[in-house]
Amino acid sequence: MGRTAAVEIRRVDKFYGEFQALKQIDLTIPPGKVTCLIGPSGSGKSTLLRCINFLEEYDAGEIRIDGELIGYDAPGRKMPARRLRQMRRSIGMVFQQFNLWPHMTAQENVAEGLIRVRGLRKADAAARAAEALRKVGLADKMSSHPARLSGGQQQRVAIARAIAMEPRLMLFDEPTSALDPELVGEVLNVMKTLAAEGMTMAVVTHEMGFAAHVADQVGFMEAGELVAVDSPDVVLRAPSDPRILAFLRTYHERNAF
Amino acid sequence: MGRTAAVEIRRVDKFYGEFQALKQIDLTIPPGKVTCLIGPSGSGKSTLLRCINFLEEYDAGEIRIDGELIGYDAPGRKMPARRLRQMRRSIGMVFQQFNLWPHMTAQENVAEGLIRVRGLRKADAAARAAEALRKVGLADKMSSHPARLSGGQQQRVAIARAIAMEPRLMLFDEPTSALDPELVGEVLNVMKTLAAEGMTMAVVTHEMGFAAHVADQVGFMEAGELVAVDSPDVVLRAPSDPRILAFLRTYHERNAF
Amino acid sequence: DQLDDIKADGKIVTATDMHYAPFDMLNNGTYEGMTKDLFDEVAKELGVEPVYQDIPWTAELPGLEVGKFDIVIAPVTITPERLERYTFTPPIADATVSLVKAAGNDELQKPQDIAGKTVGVQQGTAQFRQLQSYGEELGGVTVKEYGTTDEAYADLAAGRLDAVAGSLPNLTYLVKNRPETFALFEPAQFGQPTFFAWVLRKEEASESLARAIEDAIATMTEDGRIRAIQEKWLGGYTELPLTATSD
Amino acid sequence: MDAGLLQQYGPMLLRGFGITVFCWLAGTVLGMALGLLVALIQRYGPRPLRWLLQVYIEVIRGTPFLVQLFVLYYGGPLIGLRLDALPAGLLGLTVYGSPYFAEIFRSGFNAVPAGQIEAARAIGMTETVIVRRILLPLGLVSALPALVNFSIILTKETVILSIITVPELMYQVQRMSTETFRYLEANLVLALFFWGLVETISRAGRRLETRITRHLIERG
Amino acid sequence: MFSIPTFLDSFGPLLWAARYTLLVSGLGIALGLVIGALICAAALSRRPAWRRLAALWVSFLRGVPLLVQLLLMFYLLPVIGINVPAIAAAVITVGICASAYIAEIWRGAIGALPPGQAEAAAAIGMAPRDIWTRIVLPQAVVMSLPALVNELILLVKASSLVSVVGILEVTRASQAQAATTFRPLEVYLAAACIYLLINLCLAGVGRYLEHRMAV
Ligand SMILES: Nc1ncnc2c1ncn2[C@@H]1O[C@H](COP(=O)(O)OP(=O)(O)OP(=O)(O)O)[C@@H](O)[C@H]1O
Ligand SMILES: Nc1ncnc2c1ncn2[C@@H]1O[C@H](COP(=O)(O)OP(=O)(O)OP(=O)(O)O)[C@@H](O)[C@H]1O
Ligand SMILES: [Mg+2]
Ligand SMILES: [Mg+2]
Repeated sequence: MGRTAAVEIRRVDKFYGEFQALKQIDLTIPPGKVTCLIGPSGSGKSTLLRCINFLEEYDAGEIRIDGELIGYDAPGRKMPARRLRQMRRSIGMVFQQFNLWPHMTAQENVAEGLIRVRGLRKADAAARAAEALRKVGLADKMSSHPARLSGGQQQRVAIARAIAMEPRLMLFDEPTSALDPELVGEVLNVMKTLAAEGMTMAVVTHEMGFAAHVADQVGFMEAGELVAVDSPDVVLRAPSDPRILAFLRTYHERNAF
Repeated sequence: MGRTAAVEIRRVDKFYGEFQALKQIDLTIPPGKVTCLIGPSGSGKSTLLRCINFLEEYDAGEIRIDGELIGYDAPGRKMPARRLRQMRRSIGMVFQQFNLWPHMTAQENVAEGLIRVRGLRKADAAARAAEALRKVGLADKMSSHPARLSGGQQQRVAIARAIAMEPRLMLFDEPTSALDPELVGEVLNVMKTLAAEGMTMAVVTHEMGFAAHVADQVGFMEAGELVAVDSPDVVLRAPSDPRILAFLRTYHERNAF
Repeated sequence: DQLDDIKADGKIVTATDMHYAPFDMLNNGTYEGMTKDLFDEVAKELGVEPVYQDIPWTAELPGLEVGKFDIVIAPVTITPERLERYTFTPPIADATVSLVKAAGNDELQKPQDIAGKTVGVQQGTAQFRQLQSYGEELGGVTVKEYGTTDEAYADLAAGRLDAVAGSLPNLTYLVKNRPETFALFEPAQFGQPTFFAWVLRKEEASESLARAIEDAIATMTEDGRIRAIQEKWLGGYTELPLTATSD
Repeated sequence: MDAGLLQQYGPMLLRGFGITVFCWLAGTVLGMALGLLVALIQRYGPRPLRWLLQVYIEVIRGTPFLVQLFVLYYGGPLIGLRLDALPAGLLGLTVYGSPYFAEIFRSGFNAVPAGQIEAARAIGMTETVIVRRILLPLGLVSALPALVNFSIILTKETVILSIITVPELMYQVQRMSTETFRYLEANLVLALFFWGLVETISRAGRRLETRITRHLIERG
Repeated sequence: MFSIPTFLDSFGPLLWAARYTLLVSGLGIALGLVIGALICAAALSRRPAWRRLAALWVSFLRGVPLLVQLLLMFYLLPVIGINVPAIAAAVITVGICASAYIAEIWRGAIGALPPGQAEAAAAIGMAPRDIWTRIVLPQAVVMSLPALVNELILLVKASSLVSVVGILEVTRASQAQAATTFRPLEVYLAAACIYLLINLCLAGVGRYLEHRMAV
């Protein structure tokens, strides 16, 4: 794994037609740290994540990966596709809807990027894919196609696919939504290891416990705004903002049993 | 809402080719009660749920809704499509992958079944769809197509679509996986109301807190087997089976913060 | 000059539609027929090798005009309009329009009997024009046009037509092949005498070639080669004029 | 093309074009309807019928239209089936197009994600409603360009109707060219008319396409 | 009435001519698939110039009948000094014409692919060529197989038009045969059998692929 990456987001706006999905977002994701994004449904978390690797074009502001502006050469002028591709090679992503390739087996899904992007030979890629799938507990489903996997199994393939690429920056969009508590624990451990190895991570999650345990900083979004960014101790354990308090209340009520 | 329904599952087996996804499942879902199914990823929870409304054909055993065998007239002989359809009309389902109809708006997604299955007039159906969407907090996204909705918004449309049909039996497959804690709380409230009104519910979930608070009984599945079925107090708060203990451990560690 | 070029190359490139029995036929992929026998001899007279190409009729004259081949050796009926646009060789066969009917149709005997009947003919041919004016003379004949004579024959067999008009050599050959289905009128011919000939470009460069072919045909008529070939394919001999004219 | 020629042949050509358009439209609409029926029976019908339709598809699709038309028109009377040119042409065009349309519909149906059909089945929708409300609209998304494609191909198959003396455009153009030797002009006329027709069809197709896919091509 | 000997005798010369039908349609298909993929890629490209080019390509080639294209290729190109042998002209024209239809079929299938899959590939920096050949086309090809086989079968039959440039393929041979025997019905039916045979093979391959590649 190479040098680690930092993300700087400055005054980013994003519109879908009339609808403003992101409003003047300012956020620094420090290198080698885990940043969790929490917030209500539809508040723009996925949109923000997708702006970071420029899957979504932001309309104003700047996003820099290690100081390099992503997506644009200058305001309003898009960067050459080649450079964008180059930048994306060091960024991994686990999608909220997984986006597995249905015509490939679990193993092929993971190996594909290794072969085409990292340039590994087929046999090496297959071995590394098998290794990554073993890590997420899918040793026995390596040759199944996505349609024959359960929801949680699909999600783990998606995680393995991203991890195997060993990116310097990883974007997780609700990576544990379909996982049972035990697996959530395991994925959490995998992520802790990766963090320890210096991978920068941005994680959108609804699992407050997950955020509380793994995050170095937590951002709370609402209605397209980043309401608060701070350590989990501040945001989750001692929030002052009434919106965050309301957000967390039902959670605590329910999870204490 | 009509009379409530009970489900009896007796010695059900399900094979995918060689692979046995369900092994001799025995389970009674009592009328007007909430039954939660928990268990590791790939243990067969979705498969069992899908067998109940015969989206998946089971290979052995019997599943009866209110005493009536679903799917088969006699062992090995499928029931007429007409009768199966009739039975399904009183069963609702929220899918793990939502399965929204992409060519219809949120409101149309909800209204469609009301018009085509319940026979409501268009205007009435639209009104009731709007009402259901309001309940899940989507009043402002009624005329958006699924592709323009966030993950949690899509899931809520799926929930509204099922609820609006007012089935006597509802099958939820991880209905809160994409929802934030606040919304989980709201959906939980909706479900409590429905249960109070006498709807029978089977809920697959990874949210232990959810199960603990809303379930009348909890079933724990592993590797295609139903390992334990009992009240949440027994299964979740004082489990004796080491597998359940292991399953819950990380959860408690993580969620106490 | 075209003739010089041909001589220099040692070959003359021709085009014909190889499904026009008995003139042009493909027998298991081999070209044969009266045209071939005739042109083999003409080429011999010119001292060059003939190159035969099978080109559908619709593409022949356009191809000739852009110089894809030196000569069209499909039998083309000489008409005043065509004479204006192309150079014709001397006639190579009789093309006088004739009539064929279904075998066993006793109602129709002589050409005049087609009055008030439906008669098929190939679209845009000289035979078509003659049939039409003959029909007017008789006070009304329904003329149906077909893309090729094959379809007209098929419709005659299917009973939608009472008769088909075409050139005598073609019809003779047809009846010889399917006597159980088709029969000639008695007499078969009804129109002005017309002739088939070959076609060259109407340009100065082609004139010497045209003259050379004219000479060749004259020689072949004299030494009886034409007669032998006609008898082989048509079963009889008709004396032909030695220059291309249409009355 | 000079004015005299236009005056002489213009009306004839226009009439021919009218007949071409009529044959194409009728053949496409009827062929599509028959094809849809075949595709639906293939999906829902009993096994023997499905098997029979498979044979129908392969035989009709695998043989040239020219031969089918020839057999229908010139061979039909041999077994007592005597049709006029235009009805024979329309019948031929409809039957000829149907297996192609059936296969296009089948591939469109296959592209509809199973989950979306399951969601409809799970609430007890009848298959008829599912076909109308889910299968067709979603299947059309991927099938539309292929449908337009084949409709365009059918425009060109109409020229074959000339062999059974339907006085469509090709028939008239051939007549004009054999009578006047204006081959280039004749082919130009043919090309122009067809280009106009095809361009109209593909434009209409594109418009329909943007209309039905507008909501689908966003992020997944 | 129906002459069975004529029907049977026709097979000899027709099968011989089938060489050219196979040659022209086979090479035409290969060419059409390759160019079709490129045109489809252009049609879906980000660059408006590429898209316009693709639209023009499709519009021209679908708009002008293949017969006219062949005549242009064969009779007009020589006028501007380019002379191609008949068989090459035929293959190139047929292939180019098919590419327009094939591109449209694929475009439709690709439109039905969930966009998330290409996104997942783009997100790890896969080159467009790889996204195209590894993610998009394999799925689009499977999804569009029935429509594609349709098109290829049409192409086999349309190859009969190459007779205008002097190539003796099945249809042309059957016309010749019909003109000598004066029994078009029998001869054309024999020709139909040969086309059917070729096309059954194509359909069979299509079904097989559909079966094998279905997931
Ligand atoms: N293509 C689109 N067109 C219009 N609006 C869109 C589009 N995509 C997303 N939106 C809107 O943008 C808002 C933010 O969406 P986003 O997916 O970022 O939410 P989120 O925070 O990830 O929510 P969730 O937790 O439910 O996944 C939502 O209100 C959504 O409806
Ligand atoms: N179509 C199929 N073919 C083969 N195996 C299948 C198929 N569908 C599911 N399976 C297997 O059956 C098992 C049970 O799947 P199921 O979807 O019921 O799991 P689950 O308990 O819902 O898991 P999760 O919590 O991850 O959604 C899994 O191991 C899965 O791989
Ligand atoms: Mg999201
Ligand atoms: Mg599941």
